Amino acid sequence: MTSLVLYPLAGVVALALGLAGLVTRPHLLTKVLAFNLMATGASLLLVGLGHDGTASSDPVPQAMVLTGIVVSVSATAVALAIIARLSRLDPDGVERSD
Amino acid sequence: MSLAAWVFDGTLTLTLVVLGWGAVAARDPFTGIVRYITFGLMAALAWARLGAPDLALAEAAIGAGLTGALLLSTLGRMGLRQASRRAGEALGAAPRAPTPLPGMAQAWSGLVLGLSLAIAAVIGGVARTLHGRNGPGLGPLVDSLRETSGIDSPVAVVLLDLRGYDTLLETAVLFTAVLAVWCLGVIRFRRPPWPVDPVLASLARVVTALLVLVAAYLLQLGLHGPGGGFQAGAVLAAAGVLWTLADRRALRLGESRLARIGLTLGLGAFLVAAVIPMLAGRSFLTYAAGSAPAWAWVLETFIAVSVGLTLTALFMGGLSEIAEDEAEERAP
Amino acid sequence: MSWADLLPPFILGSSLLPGLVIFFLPESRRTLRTALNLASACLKLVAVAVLMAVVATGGQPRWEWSLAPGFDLALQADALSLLFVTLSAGLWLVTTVYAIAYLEGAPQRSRFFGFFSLCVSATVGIALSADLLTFLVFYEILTITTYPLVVHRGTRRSLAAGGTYLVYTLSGGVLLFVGTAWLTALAGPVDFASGGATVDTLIHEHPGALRAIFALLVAGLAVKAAIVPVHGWLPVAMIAPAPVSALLHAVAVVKAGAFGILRVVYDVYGVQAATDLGVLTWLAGFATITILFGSLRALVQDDLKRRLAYSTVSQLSYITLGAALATPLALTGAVVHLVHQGLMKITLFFCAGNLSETLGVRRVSEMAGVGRRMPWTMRAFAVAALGMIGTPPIAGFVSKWYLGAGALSSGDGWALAVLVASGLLNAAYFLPILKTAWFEPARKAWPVSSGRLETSWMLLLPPLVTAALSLLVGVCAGVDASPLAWAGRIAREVFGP
Amino acid sequence: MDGPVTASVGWLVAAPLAGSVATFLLRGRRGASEAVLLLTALAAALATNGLVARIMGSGPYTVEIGSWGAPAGIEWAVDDLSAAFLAVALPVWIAATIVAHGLLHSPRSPRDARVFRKEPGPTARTFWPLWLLLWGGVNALFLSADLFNLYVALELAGLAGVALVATAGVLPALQAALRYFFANVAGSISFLTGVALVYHRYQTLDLQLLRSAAESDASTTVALALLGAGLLLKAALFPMHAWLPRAHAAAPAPVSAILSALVVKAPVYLVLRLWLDVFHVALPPSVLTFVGALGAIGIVWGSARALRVERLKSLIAYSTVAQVGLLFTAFPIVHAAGSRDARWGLVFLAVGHAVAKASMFLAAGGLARAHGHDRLDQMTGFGAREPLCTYAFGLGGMSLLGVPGTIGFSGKWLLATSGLEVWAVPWVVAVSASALLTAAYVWRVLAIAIRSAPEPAGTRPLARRIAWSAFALAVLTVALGLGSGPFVEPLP
Repeated sequence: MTSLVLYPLAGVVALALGLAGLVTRPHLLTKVLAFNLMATGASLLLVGLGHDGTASSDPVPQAMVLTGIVVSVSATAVALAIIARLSRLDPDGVERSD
Repeated sequence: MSLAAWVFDGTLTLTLVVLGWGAVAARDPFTGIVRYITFGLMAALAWARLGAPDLALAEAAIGAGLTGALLLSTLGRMGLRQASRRAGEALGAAPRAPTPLPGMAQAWSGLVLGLSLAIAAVIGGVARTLHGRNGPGLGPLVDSLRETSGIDSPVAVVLLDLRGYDTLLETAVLFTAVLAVWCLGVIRFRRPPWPVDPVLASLARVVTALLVLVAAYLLQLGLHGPGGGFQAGAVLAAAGVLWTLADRRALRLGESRLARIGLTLGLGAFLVAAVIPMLAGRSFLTYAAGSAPAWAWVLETFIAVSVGLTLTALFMGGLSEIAEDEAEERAP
Repeated sequence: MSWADLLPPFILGSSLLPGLVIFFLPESRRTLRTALNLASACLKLVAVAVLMAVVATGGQPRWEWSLAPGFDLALQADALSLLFVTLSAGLWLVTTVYAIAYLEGAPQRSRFFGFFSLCVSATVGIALSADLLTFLVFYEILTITTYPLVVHRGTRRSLAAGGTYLVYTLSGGVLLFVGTAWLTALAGPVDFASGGATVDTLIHEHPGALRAIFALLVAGLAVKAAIVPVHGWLPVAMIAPAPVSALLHAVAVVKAGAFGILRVVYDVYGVQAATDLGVLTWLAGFATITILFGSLRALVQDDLKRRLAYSTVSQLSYITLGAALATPLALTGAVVHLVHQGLMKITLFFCAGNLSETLGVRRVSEMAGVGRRMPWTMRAFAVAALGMIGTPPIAGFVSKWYLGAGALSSGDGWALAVLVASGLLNAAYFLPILKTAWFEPARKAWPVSSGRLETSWMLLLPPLVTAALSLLVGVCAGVDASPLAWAGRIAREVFGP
Repeated sequence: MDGPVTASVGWLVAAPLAGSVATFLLRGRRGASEAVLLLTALAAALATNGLVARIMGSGPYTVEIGSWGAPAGIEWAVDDLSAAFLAVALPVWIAATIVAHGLLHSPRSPRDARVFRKEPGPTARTFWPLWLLLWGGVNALFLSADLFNLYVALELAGLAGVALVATAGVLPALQAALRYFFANVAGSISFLTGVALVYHRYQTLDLQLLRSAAESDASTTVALALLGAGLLLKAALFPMHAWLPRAHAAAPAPVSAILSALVVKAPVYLVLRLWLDVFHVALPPSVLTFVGALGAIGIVWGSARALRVERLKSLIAYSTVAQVGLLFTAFPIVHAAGSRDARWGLVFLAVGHAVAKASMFLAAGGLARAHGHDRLDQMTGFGAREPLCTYAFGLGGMSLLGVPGTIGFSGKWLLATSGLEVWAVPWVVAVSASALLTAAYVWRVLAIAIRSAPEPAGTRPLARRIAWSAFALAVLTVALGLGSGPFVEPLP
């Protein structure tokens, strides 16, 4: 039982916090933060589970998480572009997204 | 494991969780973004601790750096009027249409948080049983295949050869992001002379040159150690962001033909690498025997350039046109 | 796969393909559309005649097409299907002539004749279907293709009527679908030629399921056969143009239901299995209620087409009653009534159409003295009306005679009483029409007809032809080629010589 | 195993992506971008033809990307399921592309084309690249046999879909795009978490290897739940459907056609693949009953909403929610019956919905362009003005209804018979009775079409190719219904 088990667990907690934030927080930017948090949490789980500190780390999850990070930043950019456009068309709508 | 490791890991993971919650529960978005950037840096530290230097670099450059820059730029673009008005607001309740029962918002948030944590507990429980149970996973298999492939760095061999198809789709996702941002219309900025901050301008010139150097170093390092196309691209993007802030002329990136070709280099190079074997009768994305390192080098370079340009274009947030006059700047 | 096997699909295609072409004809191409219509009708009739010859010489043409794994369409021509196909093909030709004249100058005629051809193709498909699944396929297609004809005028009332029609027929369709699927799940593909063999194997293990399936199948068919309590759509659908009411709601659609009940009772379950399960008594009960209910409601209807509609509701259940009595004579009466009622009822609807089209007369109360203004139409109406009442030598008498004899032979005296009572009720709602039309003075001056005839010849000829046919079929019922002889052959096939 | 013929499958992904890059560099110039579109369609057609011929010849096969093979490399698996969806996706894509071209290049408003530039809406410069990226993403989804690769493909298709919804440019489209985005990204991350658990439990992500290694234990069940939750959110199963109706109604018509027909269908195909094929050992049957019940509620909910909305495209979007619910009520039947017929029944239902829904949306696009809006109460009598679009909508509706002769009926028939063999009565009743609910909203529109009414002001002639491609797809539902026998017979 190495202390490295804390990272995947932290990842899962981050996932939960992100999900809660995404669902409950009205401000759109906070929602974007929330889903980035979820993505990082899931990535921590993906890499963290495989690493028990003994043998060399497994490159496959690392490659996958690298792809995940790039995909997340692309998704964030699209969301933020839409939010910027929305804030111009409907200034008050940005917070009250039902 | 020694006590010191437990203390370090414990504090790092605790910080991660606290910062994560702080980012989400922040009263106003600006505080949230700042906390998120710190969270990103802590996550980079976590990757390093988990023996994944490539991820640490990428998380720092892209996860914390660029995403933070994007968030702040959007917050700015949303106009200071809203940011300030929001600053003083109560948690979550929009001023104009307060929810009928203010308590409802809290109760609902509490319920969802509880549910999410319950789900997390289930996943965590199952994760604990899987932790480290199967040893290094596919690590040894990848090492054995490295010789046949010819690429040294384990992560690079997975990224560019074994699971090269994932990376191809990933460059397509990046390309989609640029198109999505550009199709959402035009972001207008006031015509220069933009009051150029002399310190920023000189800093930008020096740092940009440095960043390009670092990017080149990371690029060549990538083939046999941590680093590679994406990390180099991210550092290039940092240079691009800085250049955009320092010199408004950079905003005409969308119109120049060179930039457009640069944006498609990553996906284009991968498609060429995928199609040539098919024309030669081999299966999709099968490099000719022994040519993997050469292809890897070409792909890494093209990916670095296109990721750099793409992330910079994403930061600009749209096909930028210089607004003719003050009034039009606010026009949609 | 001899050429004869291609006859059933050819007959189906002879109205389907021209129909699809007509859909895309611009409105202005009137002559081409009329030519196509008439050509396809005649072609179908010729093909049916050839098929009849082939079957008469003992041929058993059968054609199959695999739609999906375990899902084949099969068309076959046996005696019962030939009878219904001949009826449909013949009356379609007559109705096409009538419709061309009736819809002169109306909008959307390409759409009308397109769906009209699809309807007949579906009816022919129902007639020629060799198994329960194929029957279900064409049964549902008939529902869908009839809707645009019912709502052809596009007025609010016709759309409301269309809505009611859909609610009834689609719900019936779902019941039939579940019943067929259930039976197929239990016994595999249900072929009509087996004469109930598939059900006999199951009767011991699943009696309850078989009763439920019979209920589902007959409930689904009852909607189109307009059996109480699911008959409501028929009077409402009378808002459709006359040719639609004539062919579809007097012959094609309603007969599909009755034909289906005959198939289910005799070819899916078989007489023995049906009587053992005790389902026929229920069927006879509902049929009796419908016969009396239909006739009673017809008495009070002032609108001519609604009165005829309720008369159809009543007369159709003669067939169901005949089927339920399960004796050779009753079956002969039922099958022959399928043809006779078609001929007589279509004549009545043609005449009703003529009256409303030429004189704008829609109510019985407005028909005073109309006999003098339109003598030939009313003569045809009189022949058909008397036939419906059962006066010899018109067709109606023959079928009622056999149904009555069938009732006596199986000891169900009450069925004979029902037939007699219904005959009296028929007289009660048909004779006043004849009286007002012929013997009362005209209350208002009818618009004088422009040409020599009382109305355009294409409107007058069809009722006269069908009235003559009703008379002819009644008079020479004994001839070998008559529907009665044909029905006798079917009954002998089912019950054995 | 991967001789030149199988190599052709790669074109299904490579051609659209290459086309996207080409149209981007051509900046949507007329003539050139049409040529690229034609080339892409041709390559996709050849690849699909090769794929179908190969699978009918020698049954399912796999293509090893980079010749590495599982578990290190990624594989494409082509079996009867993916071949059916890919074969039907081709005509849907071609018809939608023609309609998109028709709508994009004919002036939008009665005023001249100059105004066109100012009005919000897609411009050729960014529309075609995104369109082709979505095409590549959907093909990648149906082909891939690797869990993480499916995650990236889902993200690519989702992001391209969100962008295409946002191209409509008007405020409701942007709000709808954002809701679609958040639902999509939440689903993807849930899927990714599932992938993480599967990887660390079985040390591989290849579906073939997982099928043999799958066992029923806690971690597999949780992984399946996460994978399933992500996919059900993307498939918009009730109650996770709130994002779909607004997004599919606000998007330009050809985009809504592809979203409803294919992009929503891929997660359904993946749930079928993961739950009933690869991990059927580890799947507790109660889960399928729960999902089936949700589906049944979805049918009622979608149909009820479809009866009350005012806009035609919203009606069709809610119909998608209902039809997805219908597909999920069929899952328990396929699981219980386990027979080939049941599986083909579900495939026919899904494939039939794809073609029918696409023809209905394209017809709605044509009608919206002809009338300048798609508010149902102001379109009365459009049957006389646009007969082809009306027939397309009607025929598509008939296939959803399961009228015999269309592929919808074949699907319902096979599901009903195989369902009743294993006494799955409630699901068979749901599948059969759903026809009545579908009939309600299909005929609501057809009644409006048939009603004779004076022509409203401002209607414009419609490009013929738009109406004809919508009608061609509708006829395809009948062609599939009547002609799919010989194709399906030899397949396992």
